[in-house]
Amino acid sequence: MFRKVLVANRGEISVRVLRACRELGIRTVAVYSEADEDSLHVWLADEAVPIGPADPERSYLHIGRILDAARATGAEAVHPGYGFLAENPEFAAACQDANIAFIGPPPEVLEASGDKAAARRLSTRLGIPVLAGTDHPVRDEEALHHARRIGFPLLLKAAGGGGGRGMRVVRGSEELAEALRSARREALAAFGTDAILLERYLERPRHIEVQVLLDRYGNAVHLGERECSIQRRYQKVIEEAPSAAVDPGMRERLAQAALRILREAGYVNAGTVEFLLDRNGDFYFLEVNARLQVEHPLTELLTGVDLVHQQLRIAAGEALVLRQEEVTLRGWAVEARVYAEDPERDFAPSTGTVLHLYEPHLPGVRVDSGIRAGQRISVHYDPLLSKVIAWAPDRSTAIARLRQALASYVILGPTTNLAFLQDVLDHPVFASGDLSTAFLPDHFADWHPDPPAEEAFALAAALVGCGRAKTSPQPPEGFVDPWDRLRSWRLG
Amino acid sequence: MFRKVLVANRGEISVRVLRACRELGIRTVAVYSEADEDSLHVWLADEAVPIGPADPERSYLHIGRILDAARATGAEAVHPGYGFLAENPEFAAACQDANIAFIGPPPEVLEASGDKAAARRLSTRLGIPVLAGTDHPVRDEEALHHARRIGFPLLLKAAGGGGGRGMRVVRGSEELAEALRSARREALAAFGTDAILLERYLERPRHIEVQVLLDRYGNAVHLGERECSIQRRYQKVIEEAPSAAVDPGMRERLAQAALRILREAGYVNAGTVEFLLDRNGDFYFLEVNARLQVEHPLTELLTGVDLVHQQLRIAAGEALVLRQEEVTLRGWAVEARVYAEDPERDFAPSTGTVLHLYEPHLPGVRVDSGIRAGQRISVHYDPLLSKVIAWAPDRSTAIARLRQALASYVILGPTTNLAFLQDVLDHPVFASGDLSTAFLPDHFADWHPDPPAEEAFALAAALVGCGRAKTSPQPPEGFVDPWDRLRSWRLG
Amino acid sequence: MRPERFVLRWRDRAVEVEVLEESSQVRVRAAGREFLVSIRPVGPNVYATAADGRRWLVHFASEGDRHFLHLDGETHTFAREVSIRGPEPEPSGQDVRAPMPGVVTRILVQTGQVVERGEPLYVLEAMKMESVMRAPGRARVVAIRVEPGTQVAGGAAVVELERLP
Amino acid sequence: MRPERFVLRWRDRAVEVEVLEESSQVRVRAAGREFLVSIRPVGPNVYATAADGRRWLVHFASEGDRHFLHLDGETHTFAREVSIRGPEPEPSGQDVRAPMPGVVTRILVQTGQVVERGEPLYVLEAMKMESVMRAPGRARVVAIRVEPGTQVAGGAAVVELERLP
Repeated sequence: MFRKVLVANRGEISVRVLRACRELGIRTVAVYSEADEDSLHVWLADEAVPIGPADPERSYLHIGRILDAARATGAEAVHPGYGFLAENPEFAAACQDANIAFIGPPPEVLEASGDKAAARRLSTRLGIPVLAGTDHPVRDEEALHHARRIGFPLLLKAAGGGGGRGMRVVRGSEELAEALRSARREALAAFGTDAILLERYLERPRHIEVQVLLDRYGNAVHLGERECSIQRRYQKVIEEAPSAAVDPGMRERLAQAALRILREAGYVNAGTVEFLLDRNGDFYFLEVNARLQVEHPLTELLTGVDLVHQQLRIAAGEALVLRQEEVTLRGWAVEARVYAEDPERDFAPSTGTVLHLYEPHLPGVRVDSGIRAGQRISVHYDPLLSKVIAWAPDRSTAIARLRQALASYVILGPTTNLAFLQDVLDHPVFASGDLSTAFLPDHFADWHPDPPAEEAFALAAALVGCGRAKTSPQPPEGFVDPWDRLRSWRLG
Repeated sequence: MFRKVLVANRGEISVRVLRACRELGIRTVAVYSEADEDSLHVWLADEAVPIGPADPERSYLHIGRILDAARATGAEAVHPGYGFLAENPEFAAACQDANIAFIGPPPEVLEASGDKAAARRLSTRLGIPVLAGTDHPVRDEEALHHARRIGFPLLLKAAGGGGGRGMRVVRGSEELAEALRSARREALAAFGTDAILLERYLERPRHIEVQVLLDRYGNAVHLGERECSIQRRYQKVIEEAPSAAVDPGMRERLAQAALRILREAGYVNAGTVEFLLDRNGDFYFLEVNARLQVEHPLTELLTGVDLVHQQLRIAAGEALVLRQEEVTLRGWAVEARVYAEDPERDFAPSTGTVLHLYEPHLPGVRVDSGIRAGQRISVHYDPLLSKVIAWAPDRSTAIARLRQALASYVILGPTTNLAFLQDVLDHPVFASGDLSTAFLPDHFADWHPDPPAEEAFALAAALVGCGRAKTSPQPPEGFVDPWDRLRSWRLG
Repeated sequence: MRPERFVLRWRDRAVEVEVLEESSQVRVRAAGREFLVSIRPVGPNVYATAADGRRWLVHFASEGDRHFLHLDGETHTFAREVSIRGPEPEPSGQDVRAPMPGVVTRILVQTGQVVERGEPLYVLEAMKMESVMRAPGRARVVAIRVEPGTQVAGGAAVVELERLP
Repeated sequence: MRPERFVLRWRDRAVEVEVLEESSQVRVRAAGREFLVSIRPVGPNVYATAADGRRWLVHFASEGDRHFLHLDGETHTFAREVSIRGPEPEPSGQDVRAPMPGVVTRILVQTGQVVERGEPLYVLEAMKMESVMRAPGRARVVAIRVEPGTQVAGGAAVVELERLP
């Protein structure tokens, strides 16, 4: 096993990976931008190396600086987390050249799975159904021709990456041009390529993904499916496992399809294959996520398998010890993503200092958090603050458990989607399990938080009024700290 | 199911039970003494009823006041937690008379299992081995006679209850008289009866207990064993499940013995049967714990069964839905009990205000806590503050996980055993799994915390020195609160 | 003690408040109702409070003139203002401000154009994500303050609307 | 700025300390060594600190003259004292104090008796638990301050010992 691992990420996923390394006795190295100087992951690691200013391009996305940090600290492997460089073939190749293990699939597999069109072609070749669409990025001139072949509604997708960026739904040929231009710009900004694919758009599909582990010696196990249908503009908000729509027969078919695609692609390490499930139970291959997913804890709670430990062992050249018959799915798990965003401002990211933080402890509830009281939430990075994952023997208890956890979770400072999440969990259609990617647009399109009750105004007034009268002239800080004066002193 | 349940306890177990009730949509009532006015469980419940001053005799042990609170709020059932009235037959009977369900075994079963001697006789009758000893409390005059029959070393045990109170080990007849007097006094103070039993004392036994669930209709399931050998003066400190010394064959034998004893006793609800396991693999019945145990989360993490939900369903008259073949033990779990005690003052309980609290979140780690920042820890109650339970696929990872959690757990104010717990987990014999009730006496008899390193003195000096110079004249409070002036105002 | 008067605003609702400390409690007049509030600190940023016979455990923190109150599972952000400035000039002009720093990539309307509620006005790109800013209600575009492609700070006015009935 | 001098005691170890603020750092003289400490608050009761090129995230809180510092997984309790009173009069007498409030149920020694390390001196009952207080080392019982059965406060002297070589 590796003696030292560098985690090339920040926030909750770096905290999660650093903890997994320490549990296996591996020394850890964190990297941080100037904006993250005091964040959780920096202080959790054995060593921490600054890699540049807040701007991601010049820190977390800067391959050179990250490899310098790895060489300087003698790290034997790099875990990329998700996002940033996690699916970047150049980064994986650079690690290989520097003789540092990249904890993920080989560069060429990253290349292939990153290319949506290539992945579609592979799937078709293996006889796994795909949605009607183009296997190659379209040029502007041929867009209308393909659109007519595939039929409407049509989905425009960035070939270079997912997460909703560079995606547009087009319902009629007259909207095609404007949507294509807008999608191309967003794709270029997000993935450095404005290549766009066309694809049949399913009206109210379920988004199902299968978690797979493969080692270098041809061993592979699948660890069940996760459902991620509760999305807003292709950004996942609530995920769960197993899926209410997947019976054992379909689970096996989905799993075999996922295994075939990843084996054929020469995939190694942890990978996820995404499918769309339509109303009459047919599924279509969507794409390969060549990384550890944000929602991976759902699978860990159901199977008891620590996916990061498995990733570390596979990357260190160990064979998969886990056998398929040992993998059993127990109970139900639901995950809510806590974002620093303002649902009333069209879910625009929000910023501010975490003045007060209370992350509750409940039996059966896991909180993977990346923030600390006093931390400044900046606009530079993805607004995901933490994930709350509730497990229980059945779905309704898991939802009730998650609901309680979110109600007692307190973040004062940046506006968050905690109230929004609770309303989603309370919705009868969500409780019924009849989910689809249309759920949020259908039921929460113009959601607004309830205005504070009269009593809340009164309590606030009392706290504000009296607080002011009594304290020193300057307004009462969130935490009145004898060290305020020191705030200006930077660590040497 | 009940519409409303009153929890007749405080601290971490009342928080745990209140959460379980809310998950099933049951409205909750908490009771509290004056010392617990602002504690977690009071604010978590839908309603909270004051039941008297800090002294347990006049609050948490006051059957009349608790039943008044239940009647006043319309509670249909009472959950007694552990300790206090949990195994008190009068309380169970009083609940029955008041037509309020007691979530536990019937009064007569509490009576029988509370009487150690009766339980021994039952076990012998069922052919389940017991340690040589007396089936009846001994009178002073006959003590020496029995002692010679049973042989030394000899254990003096309070007939009225456990937890180490009224227990003495006697190695020679000359020590018998003094030990008997001291044991009688402690037993009288703890359980209201100075009855003492004599029993063969096993030198380095393992303490193994089996968790069982029985409903009113004769259905019963056993949920595996827990090992509680890491004890200091019969107070459990670290427990784990499964036991490294129990193979599947022994597990089945222990389970059948436990089921037979509880069925024969007419037991209903959640119960635990304790055994001692000697060096050559023989086990002896010890006693029945007619309550939900402190260490119950270990079983919940291994089996995925929520024991409190099961207790509520059984007490509400539902049949056990769980079938034995559905109960599977997955992975390994280790629990550390965080006590407000000073290991350097012979583990005497410590008091003080929790000035700052940081309870970490780690994957696979559950924290059942009963305290909140700002809370005053008083000397009136059991010093258990919280339990940290780590689960992992194997024992060594579970220990590493628990070790990390304890290292990042911060309680400033009352002295705690957190440093002691970490040293126990680091001990090679503990890591080897070769445990016995002699482990702590053998390896930690005169344990001392490491003195602070030079740097710690320097950091403290800087924080104390500068803090003082800069702030207002009065010494820097743990949390300088603009509302200090309000502290003296009591809620109306 | 003289009662303290100020305005507490939550989004577009502003309430004039009068607060008077009386021994162990605080008399609050807000929106025509009167409350007798008792407050007791029980931990850092945590207070046991009661009003009209009901009790809440609240979490409270402030930063400058912004105050955050958490109760019953919801967090509300209040702004304290000296006096009633009257809600932003809604009846006439209303700026659709950039919610955060970013680049205004495209303006989708012309001055004078009438827009319906929800109709896209301009596109703001922040952190590689394009958010479309929409009209809060039926209005006429009064002025466009920013050229496409310019970087704006959070809260900067981009398009000014005049509400229409 | 004049350096500040005081004593920091941890159990029986007392260290004379001199603290001087210098721009962004704090010069500390303790036990003959000198440290340049930098401290930056990063959250309520949490500070990023550094000394001699090493850095720690510490949790720190105070109550009166007792100061609690958590670093590297351990919590240390320091008492701040004005000057060196010298450690408690160990060389001659040493009181074995009651660690907490409770009832001294039995005294197990007589005045003048010689006891070995760990030998039981008296029994204290608190919360239905009997704790036996033992001699910290070889000593002679100099005085017994309390009758059996009396209630004592935490820290009260019960048996006074005179250390023997």
